[in-house]
Amino acid sequence: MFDFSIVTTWVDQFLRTYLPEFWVLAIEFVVVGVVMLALYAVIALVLIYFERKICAFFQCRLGPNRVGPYGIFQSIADMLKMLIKEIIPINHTDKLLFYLAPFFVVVASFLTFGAIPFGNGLQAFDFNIGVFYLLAVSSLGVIGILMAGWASNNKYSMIGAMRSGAQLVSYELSAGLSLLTMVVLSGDLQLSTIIEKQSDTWFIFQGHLPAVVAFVIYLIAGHAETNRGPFDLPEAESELTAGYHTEYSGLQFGMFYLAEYLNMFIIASIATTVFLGGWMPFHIGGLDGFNQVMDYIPSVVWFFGKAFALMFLSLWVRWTFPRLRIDQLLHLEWKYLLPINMVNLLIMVGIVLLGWYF
Amino acid sequence: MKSIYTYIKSVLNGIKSLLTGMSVTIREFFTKKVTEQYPENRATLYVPERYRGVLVMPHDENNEHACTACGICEMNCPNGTIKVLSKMIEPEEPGGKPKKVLDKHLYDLGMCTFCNLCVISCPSNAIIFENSFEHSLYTREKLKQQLNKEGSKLREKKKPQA
Amino acid sequence: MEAIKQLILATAPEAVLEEKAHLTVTVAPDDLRALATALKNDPASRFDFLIQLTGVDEGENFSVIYFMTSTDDMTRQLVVKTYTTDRENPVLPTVSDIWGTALLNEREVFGFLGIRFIGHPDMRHLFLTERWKGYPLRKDYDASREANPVDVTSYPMSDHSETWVKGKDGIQHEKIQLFEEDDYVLNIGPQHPATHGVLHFRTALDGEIIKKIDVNCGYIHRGIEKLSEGLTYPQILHFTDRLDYLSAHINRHALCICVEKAAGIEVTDRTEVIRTIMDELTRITSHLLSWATMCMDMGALTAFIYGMRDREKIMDIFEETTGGRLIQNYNVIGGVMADLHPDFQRKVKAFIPYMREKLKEYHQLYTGNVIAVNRMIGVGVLSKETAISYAVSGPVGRASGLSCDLRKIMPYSAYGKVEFKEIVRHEGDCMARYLNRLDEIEESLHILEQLIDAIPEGEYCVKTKPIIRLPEGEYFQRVEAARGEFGVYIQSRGDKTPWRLKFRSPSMALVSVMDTICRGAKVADLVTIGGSMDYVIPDIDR
Amino acid sequence: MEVKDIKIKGIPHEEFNDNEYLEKYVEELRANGVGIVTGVLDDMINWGRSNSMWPLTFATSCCGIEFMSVGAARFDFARFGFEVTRNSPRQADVIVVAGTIVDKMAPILKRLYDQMAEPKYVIAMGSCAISGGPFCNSYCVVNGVDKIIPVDVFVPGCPPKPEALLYGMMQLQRKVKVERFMFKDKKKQDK
Repeated sequence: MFDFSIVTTWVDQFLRTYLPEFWVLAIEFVVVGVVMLALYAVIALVLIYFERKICAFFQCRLGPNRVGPYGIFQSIADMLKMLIKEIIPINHTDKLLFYLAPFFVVVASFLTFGAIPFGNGLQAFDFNIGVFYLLAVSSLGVIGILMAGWASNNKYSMIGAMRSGAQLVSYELSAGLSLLTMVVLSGDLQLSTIIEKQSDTWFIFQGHLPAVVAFVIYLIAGHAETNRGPFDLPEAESELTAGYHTEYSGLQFGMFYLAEYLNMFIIASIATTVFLGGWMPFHIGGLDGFNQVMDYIPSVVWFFGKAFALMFLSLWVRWTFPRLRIDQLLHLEWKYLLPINMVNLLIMVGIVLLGWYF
Repeated sequence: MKSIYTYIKSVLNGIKSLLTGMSVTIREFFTKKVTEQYPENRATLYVPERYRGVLVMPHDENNEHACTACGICEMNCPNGTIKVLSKMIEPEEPGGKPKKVLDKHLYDLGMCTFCNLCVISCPSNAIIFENSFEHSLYTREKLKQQLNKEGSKLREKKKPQA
Repeated sequence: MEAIKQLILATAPEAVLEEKAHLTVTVAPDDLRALATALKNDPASRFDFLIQLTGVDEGENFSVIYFMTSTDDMTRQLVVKTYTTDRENPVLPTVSDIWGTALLNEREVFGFLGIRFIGHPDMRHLFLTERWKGYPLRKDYDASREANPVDVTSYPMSDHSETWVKGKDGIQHEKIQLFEEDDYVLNIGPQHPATHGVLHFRTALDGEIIKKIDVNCGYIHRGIEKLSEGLTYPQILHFTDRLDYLSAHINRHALCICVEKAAGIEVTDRTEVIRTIMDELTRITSHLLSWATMCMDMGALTAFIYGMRDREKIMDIFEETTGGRLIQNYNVIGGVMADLHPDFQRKVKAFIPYMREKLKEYHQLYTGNVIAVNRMIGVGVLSKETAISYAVSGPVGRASGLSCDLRKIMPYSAYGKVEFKEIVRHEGDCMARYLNRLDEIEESLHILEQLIDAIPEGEYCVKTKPIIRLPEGEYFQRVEAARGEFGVYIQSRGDKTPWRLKFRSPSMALVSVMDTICRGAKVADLVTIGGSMDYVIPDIDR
Repeated sequence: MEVKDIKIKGIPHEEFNDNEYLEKYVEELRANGVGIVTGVLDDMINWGRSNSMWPLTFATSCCGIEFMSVGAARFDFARFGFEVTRNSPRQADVIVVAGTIVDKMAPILKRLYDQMAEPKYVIAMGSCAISGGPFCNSYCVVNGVDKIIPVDVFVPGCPPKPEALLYGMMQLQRKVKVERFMFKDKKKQDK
């Protein structure tokens, strides 16, 4: 398995031999930032295309196929259009909050993006409290949504934002608890350690039933946090026209749009990291030949493969179910997910104490 | 205890119903798509004969049509889509009556409701609906058409109908 | 009927009874309310279902015609007429507290003829704006565009309504506030994905909960009834398709029957069967679309696409035979416009098993889905009493336990020859309405099955006179459209054009109950209820 | 870009209607002159715009149902990149006026149009939107939406076949592809 940290360390040392400490850090920060931004944009574009095609296939149609071969340039065309579309100045808005809100949403998702280990050694920063960090920053996005809803001075936006607040506060709990279940199993918060511990078998197989339950709950809660159907109440198209971003146009709307897709990716990658071993290949204890074959596949491919598989699942759910109503949404969380999660956590603690895991 | 049982049962039933739904969509995911690819399929596109796309006045090879300018179509049209302008021509041989012939048969495609009343009421079958549909334009005026071609004449009765 | 006559004469001794196509009672305005109450409450008559009320400008006076039936026996029909001779300032007593139907219908009459109904709680224009000059259905109305030019200025909407009540010193004018001071009023519509067109709900909210809905129509009011007064009967036909465009065939069928009956034209058996088949196919497309849009409203876009996909099959069949997809222009007076396409029978036969298969898929995908079930069961309950009061019919009425299928009650065309079930449910919630539609598709398929092989030979269209004149009189025809009872009322004075023509729109009744059944529900429920009601706006506004 | 260079997959240039209009349109735009850099940039922008027309979900009557059919599986305008129907006018690029516009609706249509962000386009779908259609003699029907808002493409039919609407959308694509970013058509803004 190729370790990308060799490359990064080499670059770091190379720079250090010629430049003072300050400049080395400055250059590295900029480079990492730019690479991350580019990756962010590219992933978003790919995802938009990916979703459109998959959605079309679920709906018995073909989806974009006239812009480039198989329509692969569709999202680029969308982006080009969006970039130069007029941004309408709106009267009676809270100007500062209105213009700040899209950035908040994007920055929140970008911050989370930075901590994701994309491959062996490919991680911008590796906190020792990684899981905690992910949970903390990924929920910042809702502040942007609330700001957008409030500042727009539009009743639809307002209702959308309020719904979003209620939704996020509740589902953050489930997401946190299900991740906590896995932290109990791994005994560590650092993402690299968590992945390292899954080198033999992924956590989802290690932790028996509780791990599977936690996985499912995390997927549901994560799905809800990204505000996508069937949990897309904040922007519920048929009720609130476009919800919290009703008044946004052009690039500002583009940012919301981008962040929505990126959030989907982030949730999928957190689930991949914590439950499916991140970039770790699929190993079966005892079958060395098989394991070696698996090792030949690059870690990045493993990571993105798993993440996309999870995203496919999320799209599948999204394009099948009707939207929940706000009270049902809260029922689901407080009456079903949360109690199940609590019991699940207890069982997991028991399993770990008794040492029943692999 | 019973409440726990119903609770678990409702959870499982809910999950089952969701999975049934998902099984339907995944089945559709892999079935053949029904999309017809217009305009790629222009050559093979089947538009039924009877489809009413635009009103036309068929002309034969001698540039002759069957319209006698009687104006029945204009009268029957519910919203004034058709205007029949006639003119009097002097008789060829002296002593004959002046004849009323068609000057312009004006038709506004942008106003037509395709109710077919003009066609069924036409006593000489001079106009029919054609099944073409590619008529989008950039200007409103061009939708107003003249159905009889320049220099066309009324087909003589004696001639066998084409 | 004798008992009813006696009842009428006992309550209003000066009433004039006439035996026309229906028993017609002409009554002075002062006696109207007493008569109406008696007719509704007396066990012998029990005329609790006011189908429609129509205002007519008779020349020297204005009359209002109430067309009513009883839910005990839907074939029992009665026409009550009242009139006012005051053309300057016409007033009549309201019946809106007796029949809910009158609430919107009287507003319509007010907008069209300027008749004020004393005691009506909300006397605003229904279709036209308050600034509109003149009353369009008056015969002396200036219809030129100069009188009312197109104005694109947006005016703020008034939060007040008006009412005229009888006080001590004559008729008093009062202002009514529509919403409370601190209501959070959300404008849903006129351009909103959930209103299925251009309807405008002003919704007072308490958080997510609906306190009150103020329905505003008229954003697609095209004045069809006025236009019809200047056109011949074959020309009017093309409007019917554009009323409720989803049941285009059925509407057109209604007008055709009405004119044929009045003019004494007998159509062939072949025509009857073809028309029935077409009606049923139309009903299937309509219910499919309604299913699809309801799912879309609830957020399941995929279900929407599936519904539209299967609808295309019927569109193909239509297009081949009639030459139109949505608006077919197929029925004409005396028959149908063209004979069936040679492929018609084969395609319909292939379609029936296909549709059955797909219905199963719909049930799997959506009916059992726990989210959908929770969103539909117990939501927007329409009680049977309300349904009757507001004259709600069709699948919605039948979901509230009201047996009102006109195909069964007074069979027309070939419906007498086929057997099918009338689907009645008693829950009255969204789920019942939803299931009713799917079950009706099944029944329609069953009717198709019986008819498709039994199309008799014969002429598809009988020859009619080039100019059709209806003898003087009033004609009313009711048929079962996809959304409920569709009615055509023609008042003829012997001309080739009608003196007054009125379409009874099933959707109007559906919209008029929205306020009642939405109160206390959530915003998301409004969308579900709207989807399950499945109103078509151009049908309301005409 | 010359008119003849506009490529639409599937239909050759000559078979399109109303090429004369486009030629005239290009000439008018050319009168302002064009730099090389902006020329290339224009092509790129126009490519993006023309392939990503997000329609506003706006329908008043019958044509709206056909508009929905175009969005559904069989005709699927997603293939052209028109997929994302936006409910908020701020985010839409093209408004397909599907159905009759009556006097009461006219201010609302105008407002919707004003709420849309530039560049915005209008397709008048069906007889009613083009001229008032069946109801053109009525006392309260607007005889053609071009009296209220500038229309780019007229799609005749009552209602038009879904294919006809797709054809109309391709016509609009062609029009967008000759536009200039820097020198916008003045006529449209004056209206």
